[in-house]
Amino acid sequence: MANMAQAVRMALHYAEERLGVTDIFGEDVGPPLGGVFTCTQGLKTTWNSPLDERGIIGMAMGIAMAGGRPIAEIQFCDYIYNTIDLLKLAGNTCWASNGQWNLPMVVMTPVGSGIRGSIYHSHSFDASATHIPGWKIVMPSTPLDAYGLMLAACREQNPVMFLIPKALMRMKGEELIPGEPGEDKALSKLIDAPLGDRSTWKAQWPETGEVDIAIGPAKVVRAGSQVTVVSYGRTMPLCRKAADVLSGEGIDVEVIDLRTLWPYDWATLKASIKKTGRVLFVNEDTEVTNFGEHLVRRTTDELFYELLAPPKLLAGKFVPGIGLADPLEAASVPQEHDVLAALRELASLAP
Amino acid sequence: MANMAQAVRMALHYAEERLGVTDIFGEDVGPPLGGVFTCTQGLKTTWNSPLDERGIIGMAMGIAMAGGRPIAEIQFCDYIYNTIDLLKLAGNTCWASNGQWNLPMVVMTPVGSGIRGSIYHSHSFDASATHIPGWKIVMPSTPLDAYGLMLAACREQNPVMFLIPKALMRMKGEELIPGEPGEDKALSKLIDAPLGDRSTWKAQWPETGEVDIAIGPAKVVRAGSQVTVVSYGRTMPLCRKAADVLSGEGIDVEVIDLRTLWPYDWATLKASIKKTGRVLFVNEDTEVTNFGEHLVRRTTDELFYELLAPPKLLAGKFVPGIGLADPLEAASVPQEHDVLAALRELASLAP
Amino acid sequence: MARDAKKLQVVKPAKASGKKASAAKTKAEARADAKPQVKAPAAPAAPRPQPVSAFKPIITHSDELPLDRQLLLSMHDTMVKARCLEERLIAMYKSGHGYFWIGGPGEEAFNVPLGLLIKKGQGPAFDYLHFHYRQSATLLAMGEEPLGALRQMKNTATDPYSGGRNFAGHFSKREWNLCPVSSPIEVQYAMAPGTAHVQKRFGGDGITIVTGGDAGTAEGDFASCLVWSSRPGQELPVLIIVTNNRWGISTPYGQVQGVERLSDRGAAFGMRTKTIDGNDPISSYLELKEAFEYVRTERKPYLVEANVSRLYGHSSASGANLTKDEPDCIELFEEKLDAHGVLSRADAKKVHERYFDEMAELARQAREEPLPEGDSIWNHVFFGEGPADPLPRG
Amino acid sequence: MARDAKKLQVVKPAKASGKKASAAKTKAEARADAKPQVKAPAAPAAPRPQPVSAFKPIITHSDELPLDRQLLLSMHDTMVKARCLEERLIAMYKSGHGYFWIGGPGEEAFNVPLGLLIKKGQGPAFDYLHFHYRQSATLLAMGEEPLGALRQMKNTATDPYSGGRNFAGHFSKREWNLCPVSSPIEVQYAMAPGTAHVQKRFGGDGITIVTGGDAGTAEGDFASCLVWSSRPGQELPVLIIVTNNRWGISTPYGQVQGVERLSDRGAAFGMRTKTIDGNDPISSYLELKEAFEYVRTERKPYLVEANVSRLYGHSSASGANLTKDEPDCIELFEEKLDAHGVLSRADAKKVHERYFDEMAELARQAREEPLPEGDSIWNHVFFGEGPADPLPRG
Ligand SMILES: Cc1ncc(C[n+]2csc(CCOP(=O)(O)OP(=O)(O)O)c2C)c(N)n1
Ligand SMILES: Cc1ncc(C[n+]2csc(CCOP(=O)(O)OP(=O)(O)O)c2C)c(N)n1
Ligand SMILES: [Mg+2]
Ligand SMILES: [Mg+2]
Repeated sequence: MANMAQAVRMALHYAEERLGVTDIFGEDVGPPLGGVFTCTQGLKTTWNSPLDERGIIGMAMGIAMAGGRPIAEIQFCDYIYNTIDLLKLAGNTCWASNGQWNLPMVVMTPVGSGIRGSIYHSHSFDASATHIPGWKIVMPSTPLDAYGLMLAACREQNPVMFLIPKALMRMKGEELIPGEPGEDKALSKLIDAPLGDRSTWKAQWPETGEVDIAIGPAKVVRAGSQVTVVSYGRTMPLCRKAADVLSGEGIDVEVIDLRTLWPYDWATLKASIKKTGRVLFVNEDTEVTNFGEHLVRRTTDELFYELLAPPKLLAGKFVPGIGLADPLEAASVPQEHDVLAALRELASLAP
Repeated sequence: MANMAQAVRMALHYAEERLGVTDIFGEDVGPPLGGVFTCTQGLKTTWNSPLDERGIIGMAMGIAMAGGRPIAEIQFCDYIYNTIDLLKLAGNTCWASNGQWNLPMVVMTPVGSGIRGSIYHSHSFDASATHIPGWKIVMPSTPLDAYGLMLAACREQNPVMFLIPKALMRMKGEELIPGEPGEDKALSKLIDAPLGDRSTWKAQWPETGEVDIAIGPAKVVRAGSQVTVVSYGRTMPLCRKAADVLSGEGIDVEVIDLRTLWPYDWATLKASIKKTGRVLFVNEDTEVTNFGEHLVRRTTDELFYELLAPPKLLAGKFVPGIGLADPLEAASVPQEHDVLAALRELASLAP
Repeated sequence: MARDAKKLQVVKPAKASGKKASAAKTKAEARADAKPQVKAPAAPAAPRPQPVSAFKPIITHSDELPLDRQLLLSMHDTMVKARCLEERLIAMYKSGHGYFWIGGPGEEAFNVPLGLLIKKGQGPAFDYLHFHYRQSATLLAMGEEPLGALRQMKNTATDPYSGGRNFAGHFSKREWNLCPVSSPIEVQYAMAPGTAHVQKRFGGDGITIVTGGDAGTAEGDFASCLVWSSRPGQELPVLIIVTNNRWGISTPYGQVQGVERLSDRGAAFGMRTKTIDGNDPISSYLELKEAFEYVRTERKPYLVEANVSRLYGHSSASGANLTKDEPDCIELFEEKLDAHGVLSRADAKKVHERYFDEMAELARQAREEPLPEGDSIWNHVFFGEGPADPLPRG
Repeated sequence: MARDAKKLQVVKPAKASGKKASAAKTKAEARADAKPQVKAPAAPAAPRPQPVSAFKPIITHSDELPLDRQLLLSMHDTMVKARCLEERLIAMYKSGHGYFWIGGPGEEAFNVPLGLLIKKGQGPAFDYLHFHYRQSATLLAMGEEPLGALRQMKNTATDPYSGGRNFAGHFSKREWNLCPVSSPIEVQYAMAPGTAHVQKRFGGDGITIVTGGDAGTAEGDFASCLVWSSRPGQELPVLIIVTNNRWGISTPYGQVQGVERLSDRGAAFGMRTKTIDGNDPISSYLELKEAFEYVRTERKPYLVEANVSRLYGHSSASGANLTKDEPDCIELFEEKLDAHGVLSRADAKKVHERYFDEMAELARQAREEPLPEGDSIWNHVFFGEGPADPLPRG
């Protein structure tokens, strides 16, 4: 089974070959490295950019304006914060020109904690991204979703922010990407660049196909009747594990992977919350002015009278950074036991 | 009575003379212009910077590191978005150095709509600012508060973001700043730079004094028993007007000016919401991942069982920009009639 | 470009000078005329370019002007047209028919030649334009109708550039590769390498042109443009222009920047650079022509700094009043045209009068047109999707 | 600086060479020795500086080395000490006693002289330091104890720079004006003018020193530093340094930047610039000395590019393995010291052995120390305020 880095790579290959992607670029994205997380190894249109995030986003906007289809990588989302003005500009160019111009561009960037990345390799970007109008924002938590959402992003007419949870980069999927060899080593032999000299290496791409994953729909990962938990990215697997644990305690949790943060699938969330009357939103961005707070607000706006308990948010603590030492990271962003505790409490609240 | 621009100017003069402010700088902040909103006319330590927002924030950080007390202006908050990484760095420098370094710096910038500023002179910054840890964030809605909060900001040991509502810049206060001449023309003669040649002009500063306004406390602008409305900045006067109108309709609204967005005065909000059971939060930033949504979340977290109606947010529409034509701006950000409608509805909701 | 020049020559100068001879020109003749006889030496293709122009400045006081008479007349005509447009926009602002004015009166001598040399069209075969907010003269020289600018000033729904959403001077025209003018200073320099990158791969002779002011070069994006345009083996066909009026709103250039000649910023990047007199349309035309030809054929960047005037202050925020402290390129040009018997004072005056009336009439028209509806804010949030408020309204 | 050099001479070289004579030196003699006899001509105070160094490079193959013997020995001693420290940090990473390594093995010949020339202390009378993450050698040359770096590697609560919060090599020491090393590349260049601005006003001879890599100069912040340091009449006392190892992680410099000599970037700003050999501690010392003196006395900026090696790759992310493809400044220096009879191979070896053991011992100590507590995340969110979670926990 492909891990997320391999899934993204196969999707980018497919997009180069069939969806008209013209440029996949960023710092260390081209050969020999193929990206600090190997997401861009062996591809045809990759190139290494100068160390200049503003230049990277500007280049992507220009390529898109001139009819190309760029995929720009910001090496870590921790380094995207000097480009917010350009991201806002990309998001308002169609609107400001009254519909004349569109920017079919994808910005992909690794996000979140979980690799002991310390203060500047642990940032989340979902709160900031969802505050920028004019973008579609996706964040897969499985290799198959990463593959499918990247294909969808490369077909999109508007700017797409593709957030990749660092912590899940090496996690293997449970579902096969159509066309990938079932056996791990086989896939690695085909598309992972060898150590040492790579000057003559070429990837052997498996014939991967289309999948039915679009920008928008959330996914009910586990059906449940008593509590709804909505998450995405690194915290998603934690929610699934927690739900399994709690089923043993007689608490039946419905788990929803949002997958697309904007525009998000309110219908699926609403239906679930109406059913359970209890909802916990989980993400790891800092919790003040957090996208989960938007979802809480939306919930109280539309479902207040159907709630059996207050809608809750479990997110990152509002601290200036995530420290390197394990106890610091564990205390700063949601861990499995935090999800368990939050769900238990939510389930226990009397209406 | 001083307007907000004059109040800020008098506070900066006081801070230059008595609080150790060493540099007040930014684009067109120095003579002859003294700021595009005249906030820095006639001051001693002002200077014009290169047109480089990153350089401006970096300079402020460096000055603060070396023991100076800088006040940096970003001409419009619409142009601050390429500095978010530096603002984050300023906010985490103390934490990352485990308490060694602090940055006593103030960044002031005009925010919001209301001057027909079109797409790039109408931005709000409260949502983005409140998502950055390590900063104190204030936003006055009256000249006296602007004066007092600026004095407090200039005494602060940590970075302070001073957001000035453009639309209120020329609005006169109802309370005198201690020491200011009561008569408008008199004050203007003393401290407003003349048109034409200013090379020999010097401001005649009135002896203004201290006021009892700190970073933190909110202000109950109007006591009420049935509905609480919490706002700040441009929308604050709209809420007061709406409350007056509604009192005629038998709806008794408590109006709270938050003034400090971080760290904010939850105690005052909590007491009011407990009393009324109904709360409307009003601001004009775009409404997705909006600071008002944090306040809604905090409310449901702590007061869910005491609420008589869902906590509501009235904020800017989630569009890429605020258009120049009046109908576009009016449709994009809260107007008085929107506040009235929202309050009427909230008051009418059956528990 | 030949197309435009031809148009200008056959139509406008004829009107301007009123001479039958030129009016009667055949298209072929006109096209021939469109190629100005350059009197100055062509630029040497120096292997390692110098910071200063290798192109000898034109001696404009020679008896014979180095450009074709029809071209001189058409440039003058468009310069006056642009000035009258800007002055009308200012008049609209002052009479309450617009909320904000910013524009390019004083830059016509540079902006008109620039427009004439642009290869106009859509897609990478044509020039991509990343302009700032002082270039109505460039658009007019490209053949744009002035009515659009007046509509944008009045923020009517008919404003062809932003539908009443953006400020005056914030043009956008996709059919001409004219990227939306952005209020944020200098970001266009970060985007320009992107369009040039596509053009480099596409081939042909389409190039990217980016313009901005002197103060804005303090932003990092100006440096980014130099870096990204000069990557070894990936040099980009981008004409990087700085119009230096020595002001950033109220701040004199010399007070905040220590760079003597802004074009020198390109030297370290091994790119060709020069500083030219943007107040002289003849020298501007010839200097720009050399730069355009270099970028079109060599597919490499060229940094051009043009010294220009700012005749009505920064914007309406600073009053938008005429200053006498800076040279007026139109006055200077008319002096020269008169001295060389190309255009008499009297005929020049007629051009001014004609365009004054024309712009006044167009402004009256724009003023009557409706504003956009409030509900239209939901249009074009996403390209190719219908208007939709993402959140239900209580 | 004299203080540091003295300290180094009296203590370390004595140990190193084991010679009684030098060990027995009086403080006065030592202090005298500390002033190296510069054999090279001083830099001419050219009115308009050239992009290339006006300072003649030292011919290091001359019979007599142009620096005092004790200084040579102390520099070698500290270079070896720094190398041993970095290699110990790498060893800790590889044995699971740290999560990430990044540092400066290969830059010792530049970083040690830099540290010796710094005026160490707190406040504007002393030098402000905006470093990047490869400068442990500079800190050691300033007299810092190596234990702190080892503690930071193990992210212990005792880490004096960040309390276990930040990566290795991310130093911060307020008593020495050492600003926190930031992971984001190049932001230090945006802050450096701020400390220099205060120093310019303060007077005295304290200056600001900012360092960073070659790839990072593509960020706009590098240009911002040049702009803000050279404002007319407001030129700032800042020594702007670029250590050029010709790599940005996996990307060769020449693939992404067209600037031949990075120091040329300063020329347009009218600042003094030069490119020096950062692999030679003698030439580095003399070139830096000239630059320091210029900035201290003239109170104006100086841009110095130093060519250096990267001996263990970018970081632990790329394996942190020794490469043989790049010159090792310590090997080269020891060759020279041996050839000139300053330090024998055998004695040099002893220095390596001594520091190898010392670092191994210190690492053992650091490894045993406790990590910070989870609750401590609330410490130092705001300076001068106690720890506090702003939101109640259910
Ligand atoms: C990023 C940004 N910062 C500040 C402003 C406000 N502003 C508008 S024009 C201007 C001055 C620009 O000067 P210059 O670049 O020389 O161009 P000019 O207007 O003189 O042609 C400023 C500071 C802006 N529009 N964008
Ligand atoms: C703003 C930013 N972008 C990207 C990175 C990731 N990164 C860390 S080091 C590095 C390369 C730096 O190269 P250079 O500036 O030459 O310094 P060197 O490491 O070679 O000394 C990159 C891209 C970062 N830390 N900060
Ligand atoms: Mg200018
Ligand atoms: Mg490097």
